Amino acid sequence: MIKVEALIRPSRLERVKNALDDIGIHGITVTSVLGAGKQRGHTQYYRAKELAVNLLEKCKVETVVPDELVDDAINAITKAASTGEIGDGKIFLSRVEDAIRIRTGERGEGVL
Amino acid sequence: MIKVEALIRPSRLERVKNALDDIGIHGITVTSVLGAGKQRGHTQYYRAKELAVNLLEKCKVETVVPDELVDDAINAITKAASTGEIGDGKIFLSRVEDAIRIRTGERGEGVL
Amino acid sequence: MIKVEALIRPSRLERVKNALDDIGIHGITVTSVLGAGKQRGHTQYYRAKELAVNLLEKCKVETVVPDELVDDAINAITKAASTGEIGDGKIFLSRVEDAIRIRTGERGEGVL
Amino acid sequence: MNIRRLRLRSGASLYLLVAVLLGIGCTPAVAGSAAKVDAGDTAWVLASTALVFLMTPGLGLFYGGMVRRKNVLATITQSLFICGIAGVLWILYGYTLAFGPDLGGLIGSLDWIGLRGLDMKPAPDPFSSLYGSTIPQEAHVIFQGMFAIITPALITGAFAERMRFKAYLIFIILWATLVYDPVAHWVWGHGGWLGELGALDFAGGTVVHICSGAAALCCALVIGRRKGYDREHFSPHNLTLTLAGTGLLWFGWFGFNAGSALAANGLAANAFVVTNAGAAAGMVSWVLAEWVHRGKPTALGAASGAIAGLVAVTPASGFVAPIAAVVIGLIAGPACYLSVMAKTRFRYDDSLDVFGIHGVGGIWGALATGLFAASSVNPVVATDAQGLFITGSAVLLGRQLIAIVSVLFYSLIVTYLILTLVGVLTPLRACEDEEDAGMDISQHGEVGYAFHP
Amino acid sequence: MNIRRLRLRSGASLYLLVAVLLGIGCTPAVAGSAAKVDAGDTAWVLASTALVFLMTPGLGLFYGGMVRRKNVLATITQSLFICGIAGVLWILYGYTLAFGPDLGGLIGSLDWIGLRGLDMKPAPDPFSSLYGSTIPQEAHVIFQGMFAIITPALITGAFAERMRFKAYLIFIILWATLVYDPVAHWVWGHGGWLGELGALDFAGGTVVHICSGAAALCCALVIGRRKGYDREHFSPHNLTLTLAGTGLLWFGWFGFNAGSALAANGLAANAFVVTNAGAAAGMVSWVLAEWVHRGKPTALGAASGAIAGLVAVTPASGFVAPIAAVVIGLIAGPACYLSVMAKTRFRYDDSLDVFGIHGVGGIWGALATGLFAASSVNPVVATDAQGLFITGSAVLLGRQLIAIVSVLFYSLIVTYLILTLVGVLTPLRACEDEEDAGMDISQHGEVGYAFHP
Amino acid sequence: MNIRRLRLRSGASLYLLVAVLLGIGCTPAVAGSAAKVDAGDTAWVLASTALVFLMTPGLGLFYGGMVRRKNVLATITQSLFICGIAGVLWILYGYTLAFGPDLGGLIGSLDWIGLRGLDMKPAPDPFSSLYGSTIPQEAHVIFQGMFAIITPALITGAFAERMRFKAYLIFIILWATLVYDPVAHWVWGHGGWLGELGALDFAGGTVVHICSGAAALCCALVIGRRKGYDREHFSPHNLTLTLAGTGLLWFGWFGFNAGSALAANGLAANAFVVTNAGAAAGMVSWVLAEWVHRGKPTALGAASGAIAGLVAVTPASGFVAPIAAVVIGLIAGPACYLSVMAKTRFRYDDSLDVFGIHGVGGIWGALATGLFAASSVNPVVATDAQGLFITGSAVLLGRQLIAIVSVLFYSLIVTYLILTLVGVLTPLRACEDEEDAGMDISQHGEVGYAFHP
Ligand SMILES: Nc1ncnc2c1ncn2[C@@H]1O[C@H](COP(=O)(O)OP(=O)(O)O)[C@@H](O)[C@H]1O
Ligand SMILES: Nc1ncnc2c1ncn2[C@@H]1O[C@H](COP(=O)(O)OP(=O)(O)O)[C@@H](O)[C@H]1O
Ligand SMILES: Nc1ncnc2c1ncn2[C@@H]1O[C@H](COP(=O)(O)OP(=O)(O)O)[C@@H](O)[C@H]1O
Repeated sequence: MIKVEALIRPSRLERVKNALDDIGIHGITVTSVLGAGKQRGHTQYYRAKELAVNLLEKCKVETVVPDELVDDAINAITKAASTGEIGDGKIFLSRVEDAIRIRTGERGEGVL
Repeated sequence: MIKVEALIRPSRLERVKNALDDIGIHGITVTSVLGAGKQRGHTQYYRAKELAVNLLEKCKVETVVPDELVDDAINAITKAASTGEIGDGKIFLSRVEDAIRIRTGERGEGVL
Repeated sequence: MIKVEALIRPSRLERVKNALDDIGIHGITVTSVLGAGKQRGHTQYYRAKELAVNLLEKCKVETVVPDELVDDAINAITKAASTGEIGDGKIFLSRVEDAIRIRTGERGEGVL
Repeated sequence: MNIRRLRLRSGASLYLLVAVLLGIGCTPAVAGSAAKVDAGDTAWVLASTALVFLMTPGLGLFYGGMVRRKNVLATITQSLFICGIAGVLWILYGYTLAFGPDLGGLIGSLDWIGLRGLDMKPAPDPFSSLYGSTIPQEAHVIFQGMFAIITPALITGAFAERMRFKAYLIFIILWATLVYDPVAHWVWGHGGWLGELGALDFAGGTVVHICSGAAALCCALVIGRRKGYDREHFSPHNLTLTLAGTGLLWFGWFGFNAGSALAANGLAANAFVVTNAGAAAGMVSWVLAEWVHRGKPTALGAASGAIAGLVAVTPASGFVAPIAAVVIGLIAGPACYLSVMAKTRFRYDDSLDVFGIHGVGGIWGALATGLFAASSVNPVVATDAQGLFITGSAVLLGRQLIAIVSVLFYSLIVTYLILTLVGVLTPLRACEDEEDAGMDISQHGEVGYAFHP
Repeated sequence: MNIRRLRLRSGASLYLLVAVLLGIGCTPAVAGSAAKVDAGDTAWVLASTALVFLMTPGLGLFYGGMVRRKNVLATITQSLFICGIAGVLWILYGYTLAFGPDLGGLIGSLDWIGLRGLDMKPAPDPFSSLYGSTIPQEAHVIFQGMFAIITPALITGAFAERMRFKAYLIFIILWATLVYDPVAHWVWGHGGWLGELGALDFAGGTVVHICSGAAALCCALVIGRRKGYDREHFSPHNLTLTLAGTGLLWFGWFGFNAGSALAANGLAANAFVVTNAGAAAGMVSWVLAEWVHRGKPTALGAASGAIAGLVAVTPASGFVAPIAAVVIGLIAGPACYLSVMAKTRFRYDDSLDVFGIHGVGGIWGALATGLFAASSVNPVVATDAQGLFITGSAVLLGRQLIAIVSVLFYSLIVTYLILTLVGVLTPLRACEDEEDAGMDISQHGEVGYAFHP
Repeated sequence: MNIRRLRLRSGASLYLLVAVLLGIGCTPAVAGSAAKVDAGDTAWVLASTALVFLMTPGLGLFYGGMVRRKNVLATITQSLFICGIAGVLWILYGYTLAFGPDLGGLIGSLDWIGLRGLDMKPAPDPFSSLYGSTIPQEAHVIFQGMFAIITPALITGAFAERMRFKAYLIFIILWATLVYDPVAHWVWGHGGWLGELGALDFAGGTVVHICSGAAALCCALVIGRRKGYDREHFSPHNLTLTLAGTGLLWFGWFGFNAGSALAANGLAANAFVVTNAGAAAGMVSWVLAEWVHRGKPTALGAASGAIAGLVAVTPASGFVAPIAAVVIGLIAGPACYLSVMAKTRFRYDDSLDVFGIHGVGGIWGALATGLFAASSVNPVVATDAQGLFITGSAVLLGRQLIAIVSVLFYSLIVTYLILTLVGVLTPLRACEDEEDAGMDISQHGEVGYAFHP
């Protein structure tokens, strides 16, 4: 099992979710995060003071999938989240040792 | 060291925390997330418009524990978080290479 | 590639970010979390009722870096986040199998 | 075009029929009192009416901030929607039940149904002595209408976070009709038995606060504790809303109390001073009480104390001097603080302490009126039935006790009967799943905050 | 010191020059009406003015809660800033254009530019008959000024989440000048042609709601749909703001309608009652409509229904009896609910349903005035031109139709021309990136909530 | 029962003792002025009082939105709680110190302690000329009481996010007593030396804004910068609160200024117009200033500019024509914007710019009164001491300068002494850990938002 962790633009969340749904990946977890990377930040103004803000709002989408689905997932996410502009985000892959369904106590790939 | 990552119902957070406390696991990190899985979503209404919302509020509870505590942790969480209904959530296990205590710079299982 | 995941005090976020910037690590993702550990919680009051609250606000800072930068990252974070008081937080290291840049589809360490 | 005209005609006929039944065209009745409308008094009563109106949305915010995030809209809506439902009922039949020509001291007749027969002049004699001899009767109608709205809204704090919207709706309609309207008549209606008895209630200690407080207690007991009562702590999710609501409530309360003079005169000014004094003293004393007791002065304590002080000073506001109001407020704070503490002991779940603050505060205020009322402040207070601390006579205090006890028990019992009836028609509370998901999503299909991505 | 004095002197001279041009010193004109200021009427009109003022910030909250989080400040500011810009314009030339001595029934002359020539007495004859014979003319100035502020503010709901601040600013200035001021003159100005015709609009059904509703429709069509219209759902981010705004709007509306009596009398009291009745009935009926249609009663529905009821009762508020207002509100709820649904069908993106609620509600209200207006309520209603349901004559209804159609089309057309002009000067809407990032950060360099670490 | 009666009796005796000392029963004093209460004027002053009250909770929201999330409740509470503490003090002794029979032009005597001796009639001669000859004196008491509440509340913006609640509480009590009460007497009390001198301050430029602004500056300097001043940016956490607060402040300000006429007449109407004009112009000019300077018009700028305009127009509001108010507002915006910028240069940490806006705005307003005051607007302005731009004479301007300088320095010095004293009794500011954790949790044991799971 691999955890696919994508940092994407919030405005692409809906599309990414649908793209994953389309290839049969229904289990996902989404977190609201702030991210810094290559993308330029904003300038904020507060009573004559200027603040450079470079932590931007992003969404973290996590889905744990069987190894054979990883490439499909990456493709789906990449397609749905990409605008071609800096700030589109990254995907990280990491190994998951096991998964348990809380309701039943079952373990292994079957629970995904 | 293993990171035990549980996606649970927000209403079970308190119980899960206590259950972990009971078996001596005090270090946890909790994140407010949205999750999709088997559980049906809600329908929202906004001036005559209907929206199907299938990202539901969940809590992610993370705790990094020594290998020998993993099964206890799983049991504790499973028991405390399960209602028997769809939507109880999942637990994912993944390996952690090392841990550092910021305050002292110490490393290894001892810092947990 | 290693994911360096630091749980720190919110008030140290700015410093940690700058410290990482200084050593050339620009890509980070920050999540607002609640954490429990050794640090004592607060007591809250609500109309004559007392509540012990032991989940405290923390920041989770994640950065995926090439293996050779891990120690620098740890040092930078440790220095910037440490106050010497209980509650300074922990750093966890875990292996990342691969990274993809969404915009270009590139893979591997180069995307970091 | 012809067909359309026809339809309009028949629409018009139907309407005229209903209109006749309800007395729609009847605003300009011929009879009327000789009294003349005074623009200054009217200006003040209308401004006060607007102020009292604002209390209900303010209450929504006050309550809404104290519940969990998942119930915020449902809680605010349970206040706000009463502006709608009780607002309509008041015009249709509420006013006439409460203030119409008396039937046996117990209820008003239906003579003024749909406000029929009221004109733009002051209420006719002998009503004008109570309903204002210098303001148009419609000003009295709408000023009192705002009281008829806020009173049931107060109750909703007791069953917050669990009562179903449908049950709530039926409950409110019945309660407004069967509890509020008669009680308002008893105390303020011309010929009402408690008013005739000489019990004093300037702006609603019994009618509003005891009445809703008792109903709240009953609701909390009948509907039962929130799911997770023993396990979770139900801490407030957004106290900034509660503090904003406190500001609006206090603001509106000036209309509530000083508007009850039904004129812009010295009595109104005194009521205004006294209201602020009571609120201020209540705020200070509650905070001091909790500071001593728990070691921290809290924002919610300041808010709660202000409300406690306002509640307590309400019945007294037209009868006492400013310093007496300070005393009333100073006692209201700790008294309500204690009663809120007591709730935990008795293990009933009055979610937002309606009984603890409005019930207990209202009782203290009604008693305090019996202690401090002075005919020098208001000649309506008979010189031989002034407050105990003014003349040493307990006559007035006795009457106040009768008023307290009868309103308390009437409200308790009838609320109980109404809840039983409603429970037969539709389940009172949400099922467990719905309660878990929150009332916002389960009752209304909405969420308070979409702050997530 | 001498130099400084000199500078002060020359500064003073320059100022005096400007002052003469604008008539700064002219408050105390010698001429004036013989009418005397009545303190009670003045108190009510000033209080009402404050109430109407509050509607605009209230509208900001109402609207702000319904947009996405990233646009909340921009949306509130688009309302709030009009208090500034339209506030200044009104004093400089707006009042005289709308209410100054008539030019051909179409517009006021510049005689009262910079409020020059107005004194502290009531408006001189023959203006006093319309502008209040018992209140200082400045009270009329500022009461009406608040209407001139809220009307353009209403429009901003149509182009929320995408219009650039610069374009918005120019648009508002032109619209206030070229649409609002003339239309206000037609209906309410002394000599205005719609007023002369006998069309009735007590508190702004045509002037405020139809006028802004039509402009909103035009803006939505010209500026186009929000990015992501087909893909994303634009759900409200913080309905607690919207509910708070609803409370403030309803509260302020009492000043809007009952203040329009320009006196504290029976008519004001009736307008007050009627306003509350309309709002209450609208709230109830919208919620029932959606309950039946979709299966859930919503908080936003309650809020929307109340506003729909208020809009509809506005033009009628000085002419109808309370029961008629209940009927008006009961119809307003479902009518506006339907028109909001229709929007989706026609695929224009009036973000916050300004046309659906203010346009349609205003039209219904103007028609309803033609159905229910009774000279027994207000002698201004000619006995031979009362509502269709009162006397069966459609004379008044015809006039109302003329008023509706002319204001609707005038506003549509001139708004279109203004938008075209503004579009030439500066882009109307934000570019895609800016819209994605949100208007708060792109237009104002601010974020609504910094709740993150 | 007998025992209980006994207790009541002795309780009553004790109470009577205190009552005699404080003059509890004394509302109906026999003497009094011959003047008669006018209902219209009273209605307006009471409505205005309610409006001014609302400013303090409004200020809490305005301030609360600008601090970091962890300090939101503490900040709002530091405003709100003053409604309590200063509200009680005002009745006990504040009013008599400020407005009681004069002692040497410096302070009022204790004659009216606990409001003893006041009756329901207008203030007796010669006080009635200043305290209103047509309103009950208690209306003056409570109207002025609201000023005594908001003024110390304004200061709290300077030490937000770091001052301990206990120290704050003692500070406020002393400041209200030792600074506000005397300064109010100097300017507005019968016989006060600045009033006698002929310095003009219609609604509180010196008494409220300069006085609190100077105190704020002193607090910022004495208490020191917030932890992290150089490292972190303290950006506002929830500007929707700030914008809501702005709306409430502007709304309440109509009572503040137009209510200061103490009557519902042409002067009040002019003050109302002028207030709106100043606020509107300030909003526009601040936004233009920042737009030019930084390239973005901001929501917070609009809010700040409105407040700056309101502050500046306050002292002038009873003396100038509308166009002059526009000029005052247009200058107030950039002037306050500049002074807020200057703060950064001088590196003192006036958290929410109390000095920059209220201090500087108040000074500009007091000077502007010396420039634009016209006896044609208000006969109180002596014809030979009108504004510099009206008659070219600097007599009035000189008096204004004296008033500004004396209030500024008195407030600075006495505030400094009070802070020193308080610092001896209890630490002024929270320790580092507490500041890190936030004042909400450390001072009050509460959190503003529980939005997390
Ligand atoms: N090395 C990294 N570790 C963790 N998160 C990262 C890293 N690099 C980028 N991110 C996340 O991805 C987001 C997008 O990255 P950015 O470099 O701005 O865009 P792009 O990938 O298009 O060049 C960042 O805001 C951050 O949340
Ligand atoms: N494959 C997955 N990857 C990541 N998160 C998942 C995955 N499957 C489920 N989740 C998380 O677990 C939550 C509960 O899952 P769900 O399938 O609804 O319930 P159950 O586990 O009881 O069948 C989801 O809301 C989501 O947050
Ligand atoms: N075993 C753990 N697993 C996950 N998170 C942990 C663990 N231990 C600590 N944390 C996180 O680190 C934060 C700080 O830990 P704490 O024990 O309070 O301080 P310190 O590391 O200084 O002793 C906690 O609030 C929690 O978020």
